[in-house]
This record gives sequence, structure tokens and C-alpha cells, in this order.
Amino acid sequence: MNKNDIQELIAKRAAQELKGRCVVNLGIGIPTLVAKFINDDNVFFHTENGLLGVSDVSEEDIDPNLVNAGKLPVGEAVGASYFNSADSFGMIRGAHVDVAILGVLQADQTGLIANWAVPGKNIMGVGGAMDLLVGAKKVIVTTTHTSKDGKSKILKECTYPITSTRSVDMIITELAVFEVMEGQLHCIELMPGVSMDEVREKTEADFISDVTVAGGNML
Amino acid sequence: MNKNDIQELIAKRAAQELKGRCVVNLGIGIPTLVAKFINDDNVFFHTENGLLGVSDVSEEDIDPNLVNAGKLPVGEAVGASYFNSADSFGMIRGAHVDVAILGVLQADQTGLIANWAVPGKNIMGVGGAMDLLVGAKKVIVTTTHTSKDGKSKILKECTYPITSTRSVDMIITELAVFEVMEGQLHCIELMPGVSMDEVREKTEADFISDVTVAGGNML
Amino acid sequence: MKVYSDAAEALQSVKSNQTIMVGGFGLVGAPLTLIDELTRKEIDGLTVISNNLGEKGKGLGILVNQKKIKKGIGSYFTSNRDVGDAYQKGELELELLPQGTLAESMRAGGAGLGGYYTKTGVGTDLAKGKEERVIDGITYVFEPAIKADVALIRAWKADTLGNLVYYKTAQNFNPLMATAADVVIAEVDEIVEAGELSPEEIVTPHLFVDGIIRAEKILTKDGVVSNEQK
Amino acid sequence: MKVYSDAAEALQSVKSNQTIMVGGFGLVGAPLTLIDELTRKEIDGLTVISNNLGEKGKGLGILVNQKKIKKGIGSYFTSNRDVGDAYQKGELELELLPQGTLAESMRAGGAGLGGYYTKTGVGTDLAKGKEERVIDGITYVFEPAIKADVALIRAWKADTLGNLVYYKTAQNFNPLMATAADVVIAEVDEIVEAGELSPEEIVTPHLFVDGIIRAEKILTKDGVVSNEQK
Repeated sequence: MNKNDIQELIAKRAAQELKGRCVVNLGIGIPTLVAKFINDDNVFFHTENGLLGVSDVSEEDIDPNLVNAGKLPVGEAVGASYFNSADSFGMIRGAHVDVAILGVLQADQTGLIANWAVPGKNIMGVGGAMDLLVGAKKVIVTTTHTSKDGKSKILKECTYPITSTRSVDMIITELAVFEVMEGQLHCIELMPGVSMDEVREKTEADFISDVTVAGGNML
Repeated sequence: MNKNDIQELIAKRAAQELKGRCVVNLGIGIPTLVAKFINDDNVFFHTENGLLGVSDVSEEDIDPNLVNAGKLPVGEAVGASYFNSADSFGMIRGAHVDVAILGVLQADQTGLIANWAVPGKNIMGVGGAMDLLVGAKKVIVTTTHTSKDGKSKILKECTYPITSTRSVDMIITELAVFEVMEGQLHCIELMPGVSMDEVREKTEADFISDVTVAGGNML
Repeated sequence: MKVYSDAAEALQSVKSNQTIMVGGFGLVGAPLTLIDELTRKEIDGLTVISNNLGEKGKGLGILVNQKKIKKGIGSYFTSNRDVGDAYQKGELELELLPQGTLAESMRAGGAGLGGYYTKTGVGTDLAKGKEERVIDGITYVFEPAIKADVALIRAWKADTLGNLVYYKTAQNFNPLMATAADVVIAEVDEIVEAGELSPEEIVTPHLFVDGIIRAEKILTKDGVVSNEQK
Repeated sequence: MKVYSDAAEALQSVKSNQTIMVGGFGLVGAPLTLIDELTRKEIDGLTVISNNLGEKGKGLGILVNQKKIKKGIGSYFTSNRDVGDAYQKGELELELLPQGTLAESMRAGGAGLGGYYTKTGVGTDLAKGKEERVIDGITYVFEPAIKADVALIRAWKADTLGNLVYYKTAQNFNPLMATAADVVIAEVDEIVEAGELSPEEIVTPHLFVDGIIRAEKILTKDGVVSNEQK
């Protein structure tokens, strides 16, 4: 699979988690792609720079003053509303956002994540990451399973500074889907064509194999 | 003078304090009358239940959902805006209201006031009084000089619970105008026909006679 | 978000001993239809957070007389003498807060904050027992955030998604309460299609709202009347 | 409230070593005309509170390169590499706050609060040295309110009194900064007569605004251009 296919595979799987009426905040990168796979009027996208009701925008309708948190142009859905940054983060911290889908630099086997700083480099940006972690009712991580140099991004323990003491609920990669239950990582699903051996090999973290849904060729 | 004349005399004098562009919050009672004596587009009235730009309303234009903090019907001035109670009190506490004109039960010779509770009776209502005291840049008290039973309302020390540890800036009665300077009460003006002797007689508080403007028949 | 056909259905989940926020400044912006239903419902032990506890025999004042309210949290109870009487008899607990503190504590609750420091009330009887803190030379008191199980609010228009706009000074505490309760039911004059309210005019985005009903009681110059357009 | 004829006049009172809030999320909703004037003004030692410090060589990024900024307070400096470089060289102090904390601290400053307790950041490097407090079983950190000498903001329309409305996601931090500075200057696309903005659509009431100017720099699909309608 090329990079694009991998990202779309992950985003598509994450989209399946959005069922029933829900308000969803999408992070930068793979999370942004999730919207492409949602065709449900009951899923509402929130962006922390001040809009509930994010939709796609066509090239000719781009408005430079209508962007998402990644500063990419977006559209305005029917029933959308705008608000200032304090009100927007009030929604997030106050648990009025149902799901946040985020990218990570690292995740660990207790569900803690690191996605805002790299030691040795300057700590230069956190944006809304910490607010989303403490506030969203459910947090789903979408990430490639390994970094560019092939190292596992799902570790025994994060080596980068953590984003929150709150564990995420789910991690979706191009290889598998993990759930965090009682502080432990459970692999609940393999992606099509992926074996548990491959997941074990490419994952530093300890996890419990709990595959009840056969997405691939073995349990 | 009858009660009405007394109230109008006090309100009219208070109105003279509102010069230049300013945002003014008027309390219940005599303060509400102050608006009658203002004919200046640069004076904007704020009411803490959520409106900047209070104006008079004629009987036929009364809207039951458009009221001031005293729950009396008001009108909407040109350039008015509405907001929720948290934003409204943010304006007050945040020192964005220039002048508050308030009634009192008691004031003392250091400028402290009591206007929200009477000991022995239930403490049942404070409303926005404490917020206005800590927040408004200038606080003017308008009050009859004595209570119904003839006792001075300007005391050596308040016997009722104080509204704030912040002193007011000015006290206007039907007998005189006082300013609070460096924690002391200064009588700066006598109302027409009022003698300093009468003021001294009807005032329990110690004050400094500092009458530079002859409103009446003596200095 | 559900559009309920009547107040009884909307308040089905409201139970005894819950904490309920009720919008309005006096009767202005109060959810009169929902309050009316509370007076008919067999519940008690309520903690009611509202600027006032209605007027004598009106609005929340009826609940006071029905002894359904265990505790009232508000800023101005003076306008209903029955509240003072019930308090004197020990039938009603009261917590009095400065109006700005009441509003701000709701906002804090809705915004996921634990509490905040305000200048208001410092050195007065209402700050007795409250923690003081000096920040940059100014003394503040700590006020905890307030939340509720249910908020009953009044808006002007809702769209079918649950977005709300308010009417003039009938706004007051309503948008704040909408953020600070587990279940938020709004009573409105009119329900319009999604897309009919401009994105810039919406004050309460739909993510805060769980249910809406059309108001059956309306405040007019001549007092509270039934909504004849119904 | 004064309508200034140009940015130079509007910023006449801005001095070295002041704390200045600058609106915008990246370039969206940033007061580009006023920033442009800052780049021409002979000042330094500024503390700038803004979500970002512009982009490389754009907006506030120019001020960074001019070494006029002593300290930046914001949530996301990554989008301008020059910021990191200046920080490494010790030429620029930085204070990084979670975006929600940055926004909330401005709101607190504008609303006369001393500070507040938030869950955000608890247990992370950004909360190091910050006071923790457990309220109802949840751990929060204390965050002080933020204020500034001057706020430079961007709105869509102003009326002649100084009431402001904003455009879509160009709102962001602007209405908050309008409450939290001693002097507030707004740059707008259009100035209309008082009464032309509906009382319900006004986001920033005029009591917050000290001066307005018509924008000369406008963000378009093709980047920042001069306002030709001028």
C-alpha cells in the first residue's frame, strides 16, 4: 500500500466508529480524512478554532476566512454555528464533544499518548491537543503503526512528553485496532490481510490479543 | 418637597456627573430616574440583565421581554446589544462600566455602603450590587438623606452588612453632595436652600466641609 | 436531540432529589411551560438553581409552596415573600450568591473548569468561610463551578437540530445553563428548519441541547397567557 | 471610541516594552494592517500574546525577525521556524499554553477574574510548577488571568459607536482580546452607521472598543492583498 492508501484505510476504519448522533473533533493529518467516509447527517464536525458544522468545500468555493484547526479551507454545513475560542474550548473541556480523533507521535500500552513535543527539539506547539484529551468523551487515535524509520509507535512507555494523564479509548493503525480497557491495550481487530504475528512483531507495547472480529486471515 | 420632587432633585444632580462618553449602570429606585435628565448620545446605559443601550419606552411600545434590572419595561437605543448574564457581569467586574449609580440603606463616613441586607430580617437578595461595587470605575450613591423615621442614612459606621470593602466615590442626597477622598467624607456642595447647619444636624457621620460650589444660601 | 410534543413527555426523566437549573430573570426568559409541568409532577427534594424562586404563587413560587424544593441557589429571593417564610420555618435551604458569581459559576461548570477567583463579595458576609487569595495585589475569593442534572431553559427559536437563539433580555441565564447540565430541555416560541437560523446569530449551538418543546405559556404585557397559535 | 484614518494614527500610543494581544488563528482573523504598522514602528521589548507568532516572514513573523518581540505567549509556534531559531539563540522568550487555556485566561482577564482551575495540562510538562488542586475528586491546575496594555484585533464590520461583528472562523481570539486590554484597536472591512448592525448579531459591544480603522490588508485565496475598495 502507498502512503495515501494506508491513510485512507485507517480513516475509513475510524469512520465506522461514528454511529448515531455525535459531535466529532478531527485532528490534523489522518483524522481530517475521516470526514470523507462519513455520509450521515447525524455526525457533526467541530473544529476548535470556532465552528460546529464543518463540511467539505469545493475548490471554487474556498473562503480564506473559513478554515479548520489545521488551517485548511472547509465549508459550512446546514445548521452550522460560529463561536469564539473560549466558547469553543468550553465545549471541549466541558465534555460536550463526543469524540476526538487525533494523530500521535507515540502511544503506550496503557493508552497514554504523546503528540505535542519531541525532546531535544524545541517545544513549540501544543494547540488544542491537551484540551481535547481531557475533554472529549471518547478519544480515538489514528496513526500509522510505525514511524518512517520502521519503529513501533505503540510503545511500552512513551519516551516523548505525554499530552495528558488520560488514556485514549481506541488506537487504529493500518495493521490493527486496539481498545484500551482498564489501563491495558487489547488488540480487538486485525486489518484485512494482516496476521497477529505481524502485529506482534511491529508493536513494542504489550497487548492482549482479543480479536473477535476477523478483519484478516487469522484470529 | 414631596417624595417625588426629592427623588427628582437627587436624580437631576446625579445626571450632571455624567459628562463625555460613558457607560452607566443604574440601580433600582432613584438611580433609574437619572436617565430622564440625560439628553446626551454619548451616555450609554447598561443593565446587568443583559443590555447595553437602555432607552425609555412609551406605554404602547412596552415589550414584556425587554426589561431592566428592576424588571421594569425599557426600550432599545440605537446601537444597542444584548448578551447573557455571565458576559454582562464580565463587563461589570472587568471595569468596562464607567459609572454605577446605586441606592443604599446606609453609607458611612469612609464611603462604605450597605444596600443588600437588614440584620434580623432574612438575607434574601443581593442581585448585582456586590458586582457593581467591585467593578464599576466610579460609584455614585443617590439616596434620601434620612430614612422614613428621620434617622441619618449617612453614619459613622454602617450597622447593616456592607456590600463591599470598596468605598463609593460620591453620595448625593436632597441636602448635599459628598465626595469620598482618601477615605474621608467631604461635603462639596449644598442643595439650593439648604444650610450647612441643617446638613450637620441630619448627618451622623463626621465629614469635612469643603463646599466650593454654592448650590444654596451659604458656604 | 428530540422534539417533544408536550412538557410531560419532555420532563419524563426528571426525578426527585435532582438538581435543576431554571432559566429566567424573574418571569422574563423563564421556561413557564416546563415550570408548570414541574408543579404537576410528583417530585420533591429538588435543588433549584435560578436567579429567583419565582414570584409569590407564580412560576417557581408554586413549587416553593408545594414544598417540592429542598434548596434554592440564586441571587435575589426578595421578590417572593413565601421564600423567606419557608426559609424561616426551616422548610427551605437557601444559598445566596452575587448575581455575577451565580452566572460565572454556571459558565465555569459548563466549560469544564473547577472554579475561579472573583473580587465580588470579598470582605462581605457572603464571602464568609470562602477561601481568599491575593493575586497581583488584589484579593479574590474562590468560587466553585456549578453544574446540574437538568436545565430547563427558555429560548426564542430553535431549529430542528436544537440550535437556539434568544429574544432581547429574555436571554439572561439561559445560554449559560444550557452548557452546565447533563440534560438540557429548551422551551421555545418557534421551531424552524435547520438552516433557517443564520450561523452567526445562533447563541446556543445544538451540541448543548437534548430536547425542545413549543411554549404553551407566554409572558405578555397582561401577564402569562396560553399560546393560542399552538 | 475613535475612527482613525490610518494605522499609524491608531497605533500612536503604542510604546516599547508594552504587552500587546494580537488576534487571529494564523493569518485568519489577524489584524494584518495593524501588524504591518507595527513592523514600521520604532519599538521593541514587546510581549506579544497571540495564538501564533505569524508565519515565516509574514505577519508577526516579521516582528520576530526584527527582534522587536521580547516574549511570546501562545499555543502554537511550530508554523514559524524563525520563532524556534530565535528561542534557541536566547533572543526570544516563549510561554506555551494549551489553546483552551490561552483563550480562557484572556476571558478571565477581561471579566475581572483573578484566575481559574482547569483540567487541561494536568500531569504534563506544561503544568510543571503550576499549583494543583483537587475539586470534587478531579485534579485541576491554577491558571492566572491574562491582560494586556493593547489589543489589536480584526473584525468584519464595526458601526460608528464601535460595536463589532466577526466573519466566520475569523472570529477566534478577537472577541476575547477585545475584553482584556486597556486599549483596544479593531481593524475592520467596513464601518456602518450605528443602528445598522442588529442588536442580536453584535458580538463585541462598543464599551470594549477604543478605536477602529478600515483594513488596508486583506486575506484572500491568493494571500494578503491591499484593500482596493479603499
